[in-house]
Amino acid sequence: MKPTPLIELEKLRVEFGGSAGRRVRAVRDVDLTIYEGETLGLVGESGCGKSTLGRATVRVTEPTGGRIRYRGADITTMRGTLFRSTRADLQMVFQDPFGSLNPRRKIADIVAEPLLRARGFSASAAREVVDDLLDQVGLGREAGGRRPHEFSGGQRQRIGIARALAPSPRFVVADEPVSALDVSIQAQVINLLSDLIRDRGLTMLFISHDLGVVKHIADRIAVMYLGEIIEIAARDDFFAGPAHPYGEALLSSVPTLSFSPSRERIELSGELPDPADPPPGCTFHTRCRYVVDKCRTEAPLLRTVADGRQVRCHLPLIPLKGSE
Amino acid sequence: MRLVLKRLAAVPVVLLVLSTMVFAAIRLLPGSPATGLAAGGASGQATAADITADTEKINAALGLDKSLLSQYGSFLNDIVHLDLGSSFYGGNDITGLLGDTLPATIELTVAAMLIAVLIGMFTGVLAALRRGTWIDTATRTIGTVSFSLPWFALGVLGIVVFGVWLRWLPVIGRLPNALDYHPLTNFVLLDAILQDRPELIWPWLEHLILPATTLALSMAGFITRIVRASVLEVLGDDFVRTARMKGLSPSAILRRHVLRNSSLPIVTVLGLQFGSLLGGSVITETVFSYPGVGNLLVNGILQRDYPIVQGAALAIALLFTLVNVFVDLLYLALDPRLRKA
Amino acid sequence: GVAAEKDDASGGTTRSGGTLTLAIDGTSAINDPAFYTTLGDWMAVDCICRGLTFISFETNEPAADLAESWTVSDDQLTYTFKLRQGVTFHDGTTFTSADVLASLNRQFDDKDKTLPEGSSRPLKGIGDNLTSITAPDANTVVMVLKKPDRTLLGRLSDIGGRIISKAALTKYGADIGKNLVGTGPFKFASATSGQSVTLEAFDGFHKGKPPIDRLVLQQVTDPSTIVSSLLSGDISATQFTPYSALDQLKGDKSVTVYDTPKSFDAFLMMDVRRITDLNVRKAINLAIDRQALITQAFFGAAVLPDGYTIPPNQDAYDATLADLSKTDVAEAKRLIAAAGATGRTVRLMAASDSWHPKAAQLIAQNLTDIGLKVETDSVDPATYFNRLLSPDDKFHDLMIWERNGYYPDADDMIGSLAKPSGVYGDFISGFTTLDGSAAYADMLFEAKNIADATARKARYSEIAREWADKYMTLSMLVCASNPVVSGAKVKNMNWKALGNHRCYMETASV
Amino acid sequence: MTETLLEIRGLTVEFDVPAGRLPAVAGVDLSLRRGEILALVGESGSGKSALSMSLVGLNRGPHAHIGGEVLFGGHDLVAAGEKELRSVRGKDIAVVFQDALAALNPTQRVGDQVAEMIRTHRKIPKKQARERAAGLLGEVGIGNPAQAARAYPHQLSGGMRQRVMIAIGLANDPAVLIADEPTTALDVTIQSQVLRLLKRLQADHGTAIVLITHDLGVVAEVADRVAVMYAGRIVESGTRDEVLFHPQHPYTMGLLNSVPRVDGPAVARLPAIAGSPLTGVARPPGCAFAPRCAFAHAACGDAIPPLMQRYGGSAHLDRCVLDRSRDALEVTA
Amino acid sequence: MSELTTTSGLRTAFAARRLGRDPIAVVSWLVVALFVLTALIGPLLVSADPTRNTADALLPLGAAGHPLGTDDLGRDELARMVHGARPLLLVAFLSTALAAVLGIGVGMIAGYAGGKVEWVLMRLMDLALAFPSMLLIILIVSAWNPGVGSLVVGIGTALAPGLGRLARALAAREAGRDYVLAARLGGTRAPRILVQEVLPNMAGPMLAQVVMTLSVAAGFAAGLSYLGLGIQPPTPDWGYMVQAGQEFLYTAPRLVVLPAAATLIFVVACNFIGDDLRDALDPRGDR
Ligand SMILES: Nc1ncnc2c1ncn2[C@@H]1O[C@H](COP(=O)(O)OP(=O)(O)OP(=O)(O)O)[C@@H](O)[C@H]1O
Ligand SMILES: Nc1ncnc2c1ncn2[C@@H]1O[C@H](COP(=O)(O)OP(=O)(O)OP(=O)(O)O)[C@@H](O)[C@H]1O
Ligand SMILES: [Mg+2]
Ligand SMILES: [Mg+2]
Repeated sequence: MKPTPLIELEKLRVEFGGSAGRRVRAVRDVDLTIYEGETLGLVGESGCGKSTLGRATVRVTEPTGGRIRYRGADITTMRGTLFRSTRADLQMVFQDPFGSLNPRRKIADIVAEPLLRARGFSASAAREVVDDLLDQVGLGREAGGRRPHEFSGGQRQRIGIARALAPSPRFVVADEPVSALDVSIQAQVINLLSDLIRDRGLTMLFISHDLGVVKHIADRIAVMYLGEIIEIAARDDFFAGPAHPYGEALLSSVPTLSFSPSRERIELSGELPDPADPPPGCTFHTRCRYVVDKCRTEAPLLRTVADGRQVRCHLPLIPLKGSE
Repeated sequence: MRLVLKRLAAVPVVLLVLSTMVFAAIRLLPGSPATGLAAGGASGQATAADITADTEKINAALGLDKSLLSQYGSFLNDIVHLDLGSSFYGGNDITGLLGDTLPATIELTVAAMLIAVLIGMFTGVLAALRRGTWIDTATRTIGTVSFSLPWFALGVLGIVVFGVWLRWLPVIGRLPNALDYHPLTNFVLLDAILQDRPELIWPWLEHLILPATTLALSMAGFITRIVRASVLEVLGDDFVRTARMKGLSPSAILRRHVLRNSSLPIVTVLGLQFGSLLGGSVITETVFSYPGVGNLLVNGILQRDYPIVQGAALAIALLFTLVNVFVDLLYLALDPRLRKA
Repeated sequence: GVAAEKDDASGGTTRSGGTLTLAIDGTSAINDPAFYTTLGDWMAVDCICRGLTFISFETNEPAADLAESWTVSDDQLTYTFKLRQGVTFHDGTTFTSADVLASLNRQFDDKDKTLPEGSSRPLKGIGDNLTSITAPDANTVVMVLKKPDRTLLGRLSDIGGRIISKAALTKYGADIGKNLVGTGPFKFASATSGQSVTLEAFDGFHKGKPPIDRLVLQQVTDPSTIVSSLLSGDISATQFTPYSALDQLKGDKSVTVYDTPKSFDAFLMMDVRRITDLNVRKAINLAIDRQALITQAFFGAAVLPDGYTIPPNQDAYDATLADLSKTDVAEAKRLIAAAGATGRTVRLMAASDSWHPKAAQLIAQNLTDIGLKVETDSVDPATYFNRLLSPDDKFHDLMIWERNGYYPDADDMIGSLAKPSGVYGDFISGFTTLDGSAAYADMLFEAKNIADATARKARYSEIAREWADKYMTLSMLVCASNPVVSGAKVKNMNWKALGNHRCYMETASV
Repeated sequence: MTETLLEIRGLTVEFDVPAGRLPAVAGVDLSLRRGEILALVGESGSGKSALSMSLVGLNRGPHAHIGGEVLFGGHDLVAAGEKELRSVRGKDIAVVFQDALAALNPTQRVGDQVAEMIRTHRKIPKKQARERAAGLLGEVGIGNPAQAARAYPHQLSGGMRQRVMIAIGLANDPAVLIADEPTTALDVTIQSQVLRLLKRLQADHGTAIVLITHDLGVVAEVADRVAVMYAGRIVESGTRDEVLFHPQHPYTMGLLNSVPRVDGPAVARLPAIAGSPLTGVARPPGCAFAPRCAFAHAACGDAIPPLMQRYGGSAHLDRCVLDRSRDALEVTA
Repeated sequence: MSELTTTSGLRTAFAARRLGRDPIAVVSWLVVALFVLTALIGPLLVSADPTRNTADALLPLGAAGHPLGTDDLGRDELARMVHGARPLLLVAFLSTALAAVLGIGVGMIAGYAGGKVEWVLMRLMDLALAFPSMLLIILIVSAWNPGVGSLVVGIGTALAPGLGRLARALAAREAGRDYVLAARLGGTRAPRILVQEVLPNMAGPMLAQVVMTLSVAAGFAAGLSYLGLGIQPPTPDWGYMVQAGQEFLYTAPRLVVLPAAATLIFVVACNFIGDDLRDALDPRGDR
């Protein structure tokens, strides 16, 4: 069965900052398709534009250019009531369990809000849905009468998930939903998310910088570097061996719980360049160990290599499609 | 550097808008200076016809018979040429008047600022370091009370105690009338140096102490509060912990790490506070017959002398703007984080 | 302390040196006899320039000054002045008739080139009555009038009649106010608007160099600061002392309080166009508790206006007019009731400075007590003036104001107050709109020229009584003084003049 | 490898909080040996920072109560006066903090901040201190040390700042370096650079490092010995291999199991520990982990189990009363 | 504000405990309550007419029938003090309310909207702030008839930008919070977000600042009456009473001291309350 695209991004671009001199190009002409029912893991270093891409996809941050299509319909500039109800199909789970819940409202009100505003539920109808949801995320319905400060980080994250799920969205952006949590709690939340994805047939953009987490939840992996997607691959393919030198370095840098820690590490020199002033040519060339002259001048395109993965590199580590 | 230029480039724009606002506000004041002038001059012998004629003549001479728009046009034109017009009463050149009074006000407000900052810093730091003790409570209480003291009350109190009862300090003016002073820059301290007249300094200071302290006291209370809060905030910052980790003594931590960083919020507040200082100088200068712009402004308002009110208001606003630009630059100098661009 | 009985300008004038500082109401740094800005500036003019005649306020008669002597023709129309010789101006030029012509012409001719814009010419009235003014020689000036004017000599002593160096007038033109040059005891040194005027003793003053070196007129606007700076010694003397401080100052040895003549009128103007009923106006006049005003607004520095508008220090003062300012609340109530005016609203306007607001509150109470409803409005002096003179002003029915006698003659008081075409008769009270008012112009002119003092006084009293009885546009409140106070060290100061806002400091020492 | 540098005995740290007195560290015995890297692991709030900061009295204050003994060079640092502590801080024991941006003075050039550390304990001329500072910056792997020394913290990247922190820490060649989550805020690529640097410096200088972290991967990477903390107490300690690959305490096991790992197969569900860590004022009378423990039985709630050696090496201690078949619980390595 | 009082849980309990802890603050609350009470019902309790002139001028403290003596026009000083509370409190409260509505309204919209809207609104505020408040108030007040109305408009307008700045900063901070994003995602419209998500969360610091503003407004009201630009006689008003009494500084100092002290006490009390509220409501205070 051919997967149906749910979200399609075309040349999506987000820029920040006022005057021309210092514009941060956080997301640079990203083309990306997210298919119905899949979980796409988005990884990359801090500041590479993951959150911005995620936010722009659901238009909490307005894109500066490009198109967003949801089930084929262009929602890039959609406004008014239609947009509000459409957008309720697109929800977000946030990273910070403390900043993402209004400290002055009751849990039930927080979770009911999208039902009342976007789905036109009556208060009593909403109440039922909320109770069910709170049960589902493992908090219990009596949690509805309490306020956020009475909950721990992991519990708050469950509330955030309940709120995101309240309007029965088809698509959820989860922006580092577990990175603020302790390992033991992190595992609980990851499990909860996996269950919900499975039970509700959710489509998800799962943002994380932790490859381990992504590995356990995503179906496909997209790697971002300096505002661009540089590699997209099926999960197992990616972990078996990334096609982009950056992906390779990333994977090898993760400290592992193994007897022999001295496995080969690819040490990247330097750090992520200034997003306001990206290097010419391939943006990764300043840190790449395979760099050749071409990389310094010519920006590579996102090309399809074997296994249907896409990579933005002049010299991918996996042979190009058809060149085998 | 670019930020500096940007700040400076904004000044003319601010000034233009300021002048427009002043122009508009002044025209809202009730009463016309012309009738006042005509009436003032008229002895009991003048007839009604004389006054009507005089009023019209004066209006024409002052340009008040023209449309508001053309008045505005010539007003802007004049401002560009640094010509602020002349007083309705006798045609004193306003630019000249400001030249006479602005330095006095600058001396007063800067002196007040210095006193306030010295007192405020000292007490604020003390209160922060002794947080929660009676020293803290006392300092904060006194600070709040002095911050709430109205200038006029303080000024009058100072005059009664130090001028009349103790007779330590003179109560009016800027320099003794008996003294020959031929201003060069009209900043007494500067002139004392340029003209080699050290004997000017003490009488000048003597006259400055009361009005400046009056102005300073209420502000010092405010600064105490800000300094205390700011120092407490910085004391809680991680880099102070780093400094302690280095084994630095508390006084070295205070000097090298806390003071500079806690001065950042203080500096911004100072800029704004300078405004209230200028507002306070309007009252203080009246109480002390101190020859500054505030005094000029009050006279102008009472006499409906538009050009003077206009000029004085502009000068005050200009001074305030420049001080704030200066404060911004100081902020840039103090906080390297802003210099990134 | 209180001034000793005999502490006058008559004492010996030994040079003491030093600086004498007078507190003034304000200065625009323009000292020009043809341009009024503030009382303070004209005090400076008083010191810098002197006129043909001089009134010391010790007596009420004009005395010789720059005119050594004069003769008046029998028809009272030609005045021949012999000028004093050997007098020099501050700029070194010698005083001649040319200076007199140049200076007086600025008053008489509104086209004079040396007049600044917005100038006021206090002697304009003399100019209107003038056929010619000529100088047959350097030491003689001849003025020929159209109609006789007995007050001419007195009015020439006024500020407007001050003689300026012609050379300086030629040099500075309309800017003379910033560079005034006269023959007076003090020469102009410097002035800053809103602050002070500094004058220096003139070596060549024809009556001898004044004892002090320097005279500073310093603007002090805050009343409590005036008191404080008198006590602290920052101010040597002033006539702007707040009344309320007098008792205290009298008890303080560091200052001297003078018993200044009660020379100015405090009164209540009634706009007859708004309060049309004569009986209501009379009732208002009867309602006022003047004794309360004297004690509570003037703190004793005032007397009952027994001479109606003529203050007690003037020749035409006639105490038999006391009944014009009597207080009879019962009668006032009756009049109001009879006029059907009970409960009527009257608006009372006063300036917000000095004694005015206090008087307004006291009077408001009096008027309330007779059944009127009073709305009081205290406004700053500039607004006050504007409203006063604006013919379509809707703010006031009753206005509290004052008139100083700048030279001591009844014509300057009742003459200007009752004249229908004057400011008081026209703008302020609307007297000119009433039947029969026109006659008062002639009556007052005729009265002022009666040569015999007793007859003149009687005529003025008649006019006053009739004016009050028939029209009652002006209710006298009190005759008050400008209380002069000086530091104890100040001696031989002409405080009587200062009490009339005139400044003769040539004998004073510190 | 055997000389004991720092001996911690019965250390307690309690804070006054609105709810009462919070036992952040509830009696810890631990020793640090010369030249070793001791990793202190545990979840947020388990008392790792409180423990390490109290070693040099950095968390002293009116609302902190520190008890027990910290013996260093024959002196008890807990009982020591501020003045005495100041001579130890930065010279013998230095700290590298987690958030380098916050831990560096934003208005001072980093070179000067390093130099200040030197000059606080050695009276050498400013210029010389500056040169030495630049040298140190080079040593911690900063490319252009002279230029970096003139930079302000905000002008440096996160990795650079952390290197500056380390340079400050090492400036006086301390015997002990406490690194409180030195890499938590960094990206993995940078983290591995910094970890390698720490390891190299430790080898070069023979500095003993207390490495605080909650990332077990990092522990596996660099630590010689590991102590696992839970609710203010050490629940297990031993060599890296003993603790990570033969864990004794159910908490350690649970922790190891719940880490989503990049190596090995993806699993459908992660074996998570139920409930959440204990951070409140109230503490149960028995084992603090019992409420979350899958193996808990009645005895766990009675008394706090002692830290003792049960299996494996002599220095492998754990705080669990359960007697059970280790094999059943073994973690798959 | 009701949000504040209805908020249950630790935070409020903690805040409430703090509120009562500082004795100065407790006294300040009492003082302000007393003043408000005086302004409201005081005039009903004193029988003497505060505007009735009598011949008994300048009676000293403790004179028969006049516990605080009489003023220069023989009016009962106690009656004047009691009635004089009204205009000051009225002006202070009304102008603060105006400043709060203007400042918080504009600042909140600017901070939440960001972008061009913010730029324009903030430049407007900067303009008002480019004038020292005193100057601005004098210009505004002297353009109208002096009285309660012009004072309220003048002071309110001049103080609004100060509150506006804070409101903008707070609203901008809130606007960036994830829960605001979540509300937007949930289809909540901007006005409701402002009222429901943003406002309650900035209410704490804002309230403290508003109380501080109250003290500043009272100071300005007294100052302007002192300059003669405020409440007009014979209406009793503390500011004007200070000015009118200043003549008697040396002879009957109580005519200055009483109204000046009353004003001062009110202003100081407001400041202490503001401090206290800030301490109690500031989230940093929870640490
Ligand atoms: N509102 C904003 N205004 C200006 N710049 C922004 C804004 N939001 C993000 N940026 C910049 O855009 C770039 C990408 O930021 P983004 O938050 O998307 O990165 P990220 O990959 O999510 O990083 P992290 O892992 O740290 O969350 C960064 O350089 C960041 O500084
Ligand atoms: N200064 C303090 N005042 C009050 N409580 C404190 C203080 N410092 C720490 N605590 C509390 O002590 C407990 C232990 O804190 P500590 O910082 O040591 O934890 P940690 O293990 O370092 O956690 P993390 O991994 O989050 O850094 C926590 O509950 C914390 O809230
Ligand atoms: Mg992010
Ligand atoms: Mg920690």
